[in-house]
Amino acid sequence: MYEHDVIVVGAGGAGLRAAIEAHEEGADVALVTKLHPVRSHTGAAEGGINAALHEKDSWDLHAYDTMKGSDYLGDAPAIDAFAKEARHEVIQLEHWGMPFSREEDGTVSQRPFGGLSHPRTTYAGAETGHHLLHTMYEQVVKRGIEVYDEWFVTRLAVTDESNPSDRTCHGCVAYEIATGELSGFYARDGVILATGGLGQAFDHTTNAIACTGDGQAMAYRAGAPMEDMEFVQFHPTTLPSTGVLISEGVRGEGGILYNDNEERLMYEYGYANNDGELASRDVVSRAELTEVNEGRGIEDEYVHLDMRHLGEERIIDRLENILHLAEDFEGVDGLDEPMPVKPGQHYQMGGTEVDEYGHSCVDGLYAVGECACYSLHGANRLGGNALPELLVFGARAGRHAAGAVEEEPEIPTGPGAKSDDWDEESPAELGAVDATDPIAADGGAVATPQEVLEQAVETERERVETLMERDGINHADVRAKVQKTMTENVNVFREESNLKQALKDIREAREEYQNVAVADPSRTYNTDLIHTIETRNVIDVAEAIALGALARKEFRGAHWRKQYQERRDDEYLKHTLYAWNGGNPELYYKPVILEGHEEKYEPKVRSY
Amino acid sequence: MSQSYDRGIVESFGRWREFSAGMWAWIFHKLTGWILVGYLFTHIAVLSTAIEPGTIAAAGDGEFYTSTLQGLEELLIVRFLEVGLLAVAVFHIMNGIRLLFVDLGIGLTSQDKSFYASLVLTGAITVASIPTFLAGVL
Amino acid sequence: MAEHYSSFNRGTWRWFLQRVTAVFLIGALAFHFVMLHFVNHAASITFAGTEARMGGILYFTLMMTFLVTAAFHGINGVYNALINMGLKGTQKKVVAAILVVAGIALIVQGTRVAIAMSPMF
Amino acid sequence: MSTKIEEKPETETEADEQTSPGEQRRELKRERAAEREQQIQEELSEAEETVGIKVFRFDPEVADKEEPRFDSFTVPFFRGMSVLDALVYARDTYDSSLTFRHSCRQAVCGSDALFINGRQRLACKTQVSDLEWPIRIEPLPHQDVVKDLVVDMEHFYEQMHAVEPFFDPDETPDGELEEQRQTPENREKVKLSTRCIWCGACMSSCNIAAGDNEYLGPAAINKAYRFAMDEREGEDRKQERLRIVEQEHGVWRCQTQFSCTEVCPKDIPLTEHIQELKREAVKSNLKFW
Ligand SMILES: Cc1cc2nc3c(=O)[nH]c(=O)nc-3n(C[C@H](O)[C@H](O)[C@H](O)COP(=O)(O)OP(=O)(O)OC[C@H]3O[C@@H](n4cnc5c(N)ncnc54)[C@H](O)[C@@H]3O)c2cc1C
Ligand code: HEM
Ligand code: SF4
Ligand code: F3S
Ligand code: FES
Repeated sequence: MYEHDVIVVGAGGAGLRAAIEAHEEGADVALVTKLHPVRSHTGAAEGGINAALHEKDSWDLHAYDTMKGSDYLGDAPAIDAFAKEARHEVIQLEHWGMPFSREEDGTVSQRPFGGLSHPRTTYAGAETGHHLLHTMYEQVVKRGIEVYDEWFVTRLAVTDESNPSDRTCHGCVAYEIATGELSGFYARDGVILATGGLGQAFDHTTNAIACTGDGQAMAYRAGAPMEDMEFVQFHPTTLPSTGVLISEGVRGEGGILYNDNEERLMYEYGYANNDGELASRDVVSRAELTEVNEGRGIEDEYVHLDMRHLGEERIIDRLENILHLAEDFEGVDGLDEPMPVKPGQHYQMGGTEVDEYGHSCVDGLYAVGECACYSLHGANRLGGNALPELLVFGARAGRHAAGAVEEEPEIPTGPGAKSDDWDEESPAELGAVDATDPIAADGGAVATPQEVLEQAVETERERVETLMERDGINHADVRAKVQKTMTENVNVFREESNLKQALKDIREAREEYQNVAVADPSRTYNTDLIHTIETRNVIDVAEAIALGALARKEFRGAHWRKQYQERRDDEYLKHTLYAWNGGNPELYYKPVILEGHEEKYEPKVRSY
Repeated sequence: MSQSYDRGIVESFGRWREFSAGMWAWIFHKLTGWILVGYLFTHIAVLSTAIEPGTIAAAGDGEFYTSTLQGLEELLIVRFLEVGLLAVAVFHIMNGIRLLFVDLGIGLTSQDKSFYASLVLTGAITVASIPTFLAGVL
Repeated sequence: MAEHYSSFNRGTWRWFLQRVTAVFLIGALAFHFVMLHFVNHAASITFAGTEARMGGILYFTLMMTFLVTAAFHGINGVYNALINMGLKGTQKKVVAAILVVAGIALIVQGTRVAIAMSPMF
Repeated sequence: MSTKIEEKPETETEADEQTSPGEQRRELKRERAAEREQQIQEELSEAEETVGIKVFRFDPEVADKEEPRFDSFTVPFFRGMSVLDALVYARDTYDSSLTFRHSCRQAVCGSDALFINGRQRLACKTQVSDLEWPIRIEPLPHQDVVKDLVVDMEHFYEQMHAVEPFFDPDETPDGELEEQRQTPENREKVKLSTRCIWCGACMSSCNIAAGDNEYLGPAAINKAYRFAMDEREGEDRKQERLRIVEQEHGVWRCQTQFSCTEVCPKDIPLTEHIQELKREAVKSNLKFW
């Protein structure tokens, strides 16, 4: 058993920031991560990081933009804290050596980005995430913070009171990938989940293969609900074969989208008569898919993004890395031919329900980064707002876990925050397949934190042994099934019948999952086992997304419903929550907080 | 960490499969360098055995030296070895110059081309010197 | 790892001197070849000829410097190559000692030969 | 090429028979296997082309993998297919125990540097169509193999950490929202060096690093360069950094083989950076001139 004050699970931008802050506050911190920190998907972020640094800019403008971008599903306390602290965080990053792009006078450069009222996207070339990740990992090395890399966290050690708000998290169980050894990690002061996105719930995504929603699913099963999961951002320009992102920069510079008839689709079919290719992400994604669905897609799959007319010089000057991406990942020369693109899952707005300190309703359990939902992005995230989020909330959670925060949170969490029930029937059964599912808390009265942890390790050991010993099907089939149905039915376009179908398919996958087994008998670096365990998490998050989408009968932000083409503030100005509830999940709602200390936000029409 | 496996033979084979100019330049430079050191030692050895015992510091008429050297020079094999030595020395010089430029950070991007250039020059100089070197024995 | 943190870091010096000697050797070696194979044909070398050349103070010093630099350059090169192959600890010390001895022997014997050849002594 | 390794044809997809309670499960599995077999056949025949890959296999724990061997797999080819795609296909369809690291699929995480057709490359960044078929895939040379294509990266990380890879300015501005100034030229100078994704390809390609385990290696030296050349750090810190790289097993070990520069997937001019540090070191050591 390992013991630390604070255990941070995941070492992407959010995890690293949390660890550094907790360390600064004097806590003994350890990072436990299934990938070496520099392999985290934060490294893939291209565009930049928002912060109101300019004299003419101000944090409340940033907050306002974020709230508007969220389609008024953000919570003011989180948004205000975010916009205020992002400035300091970005400057601190610079002080840590981040190689930001520079102006002639040596100050950091900022560029305009969609949905922002001021150019406040600070960037380091087109590799902002890479630099951010490495800069912060370097600071972790500098501080000598302990890193357990290639340790896969499979379960949280949480006491099992019936009300999640009464539970306490004492640590987690992790599996050392290289040796196959399971160990308990006892956290005296808190566990901070920073496990990133869940793109693997879809078969076409810009996310990494390791983005399997582990944190969301683990916290969910431990009692902390998932919030606003139906809000999934789809990026309109990803390469069809791999999902690699082609930055918005191409359209920003004047790239044009064509359909199979070589028509400029954005204008030809009136998807965005003003902004054309530069309309917001959801609009362009929907336009592309409509073309494909109506038979004007190329190879019935994608459309073309053409930048040849920009001229070689300009392309090489500003979009060089796009040429490399198209060449390396699609085998296409962007100077010679148009690039194939289609929408792909990009970002998950929802996540584990936490307050503005990243604290969930389970005491000692935190979540930060893409896996968390403090209701910052609401129904739609603005480009460049995810990276500062990692810093601001990573730091906040680190500070809180280390005991250095006095204030009480304003965002309520847990069952106590419930305002409405969802009172419809689900088309398929939800949650655990059978009552004996070892994931449900088993009611034994456990005394000390160590015992809670030991019991968790024991349960995990049994699970791993069962998976290794029994004979059954390959998890890859189950995962593929979920991904397929999610992409077909819970994509950019959402229709009632499709969502229901998805829930049925997910149920089927969950039942099949009861039969998965690990074929590789080895304990050394058994990725078969890791992926098999991840697949269960994928199923959990997929269910939450599909059900949330079915329940939300309106069109808000990234969530588009065929029958409900309007935002319905009277009915749905509220957050969706999805709680595990010991294996019988419950969907319910809680109110949105539009009133902050300094600002009060009025829902307005979101138009650009 | 569980046991690791050292691939031994696969490893060494794998290394050479892909041709890489810089690596071959390095290998040749090494080889020629070693040959030159070896030669330097033999050279001094030959020169000193060629000097009659006891004549050092009070040089005799040098008869023995002259005949040793000329005797060696009459052997075709020695002539060929000398051509080889020239080739080796010229390559080492040419590539040595290339390396000196590399050290100064000049022409790093065309390091492969300069390697080929040193090979070609070596070949040319060696071929051009063959008549002089073999003169008299053929 | 780094035991000697002085500005007289041995690595630096050896590296630097290897280059400096190389520059010198370009000229010296070329000159040597030209003199003994082209100007004076190797086959017609006689002791008298050698003695005549070695009698010149300039030529003599040049040859001596050639000897010393070549010895340094060659032996340092070999040493480098061996460290590159991962030689360390006692092995490394032994090799270094052997090379230094060999180098000194080479220079001493070379000098004796040179003196024998030169009518100056 | 005569390696000692035997070539084994297609591995069985079937796991070895074991007595387990779930007869039903086995039944399902058989059905699945049959279904999958058919599906594979369909996919293979539908695909216009198929490509063969030969993959290095080794597992110290599993009886028939203790001796390293190569397994061949046939995968359907599609336009834009990367070597990583081929590996994933082989793993998900034929043998789920096929082990390799991968994550981002877009050349930023540095997990999947492999020895592909005799050269260090990122599997995700290498197009199948650019290679000779069948494609031979091995773990990175000069690193211990943990299992199949996974090598032990510990030593590489140690070398990276040995150069004190973190920004360390003498002082930072007092103003809460004030950044340190850096000229665009200086940023340009360190730009390429900051692109390293810690994939280890360079280290694996360098013969010197293979022979001398203590050699810092190109990636670590490049990391040192990234900070030594950053004008935001003070002159004293730069001298300290130079002292780290000019130790016995630092820059002097580099014999300008250029292999590192050639294989670096991020096109970092590693040799150039190493050479520049050598010159800097000499300059600072010969200060009294
Ligand atoms: C292609 C792309 C481009 C983007 N561009 C931008 C941009 O320009 N601007 C912007 O603001 N945002 C951008 N984003 C969004 C942003 O990059 C991500 O939301 C953010 O990086 C997520 O960071 P994270 O720390 O939460 O997670 P990650 O960086 O994904 O880190 C997750 C960590 O958790 C670990 N982990 C996961 N599961 C487990 C487990 N079970 N056990 C142990 N460890 C685990 C992993 O090893 C990893 O270290 C982009 C995203 C993508 C995909
Ligand atoms: C004539 C001009 C010469 C030049 C320009 C030259 C240049 C060089 C250079 C630059 C190196 C260093 C390579 C490196 O460390 O990266 C080197 C190495 C070496 N040189 Fe020379 N050299 C010359 C002559 C000689 C002579 C006369 C000898 C023999 C005595 C010699 C023997 C060596 C040896 C043994 C090495 C080490 C090779 C290795 O790395 O294994 N060189 N040379
Ligand atoms: S320098 Fe290049 S090859 Fe080496 S680790 Fe970094 S990215 Fe990989
Ligand atoms: S391959 Fe090795 S020898 Fe130097 S130039 Fe690169 S580090
Ligand atoms: S998978 Fe990340 S670099 Fe290839």
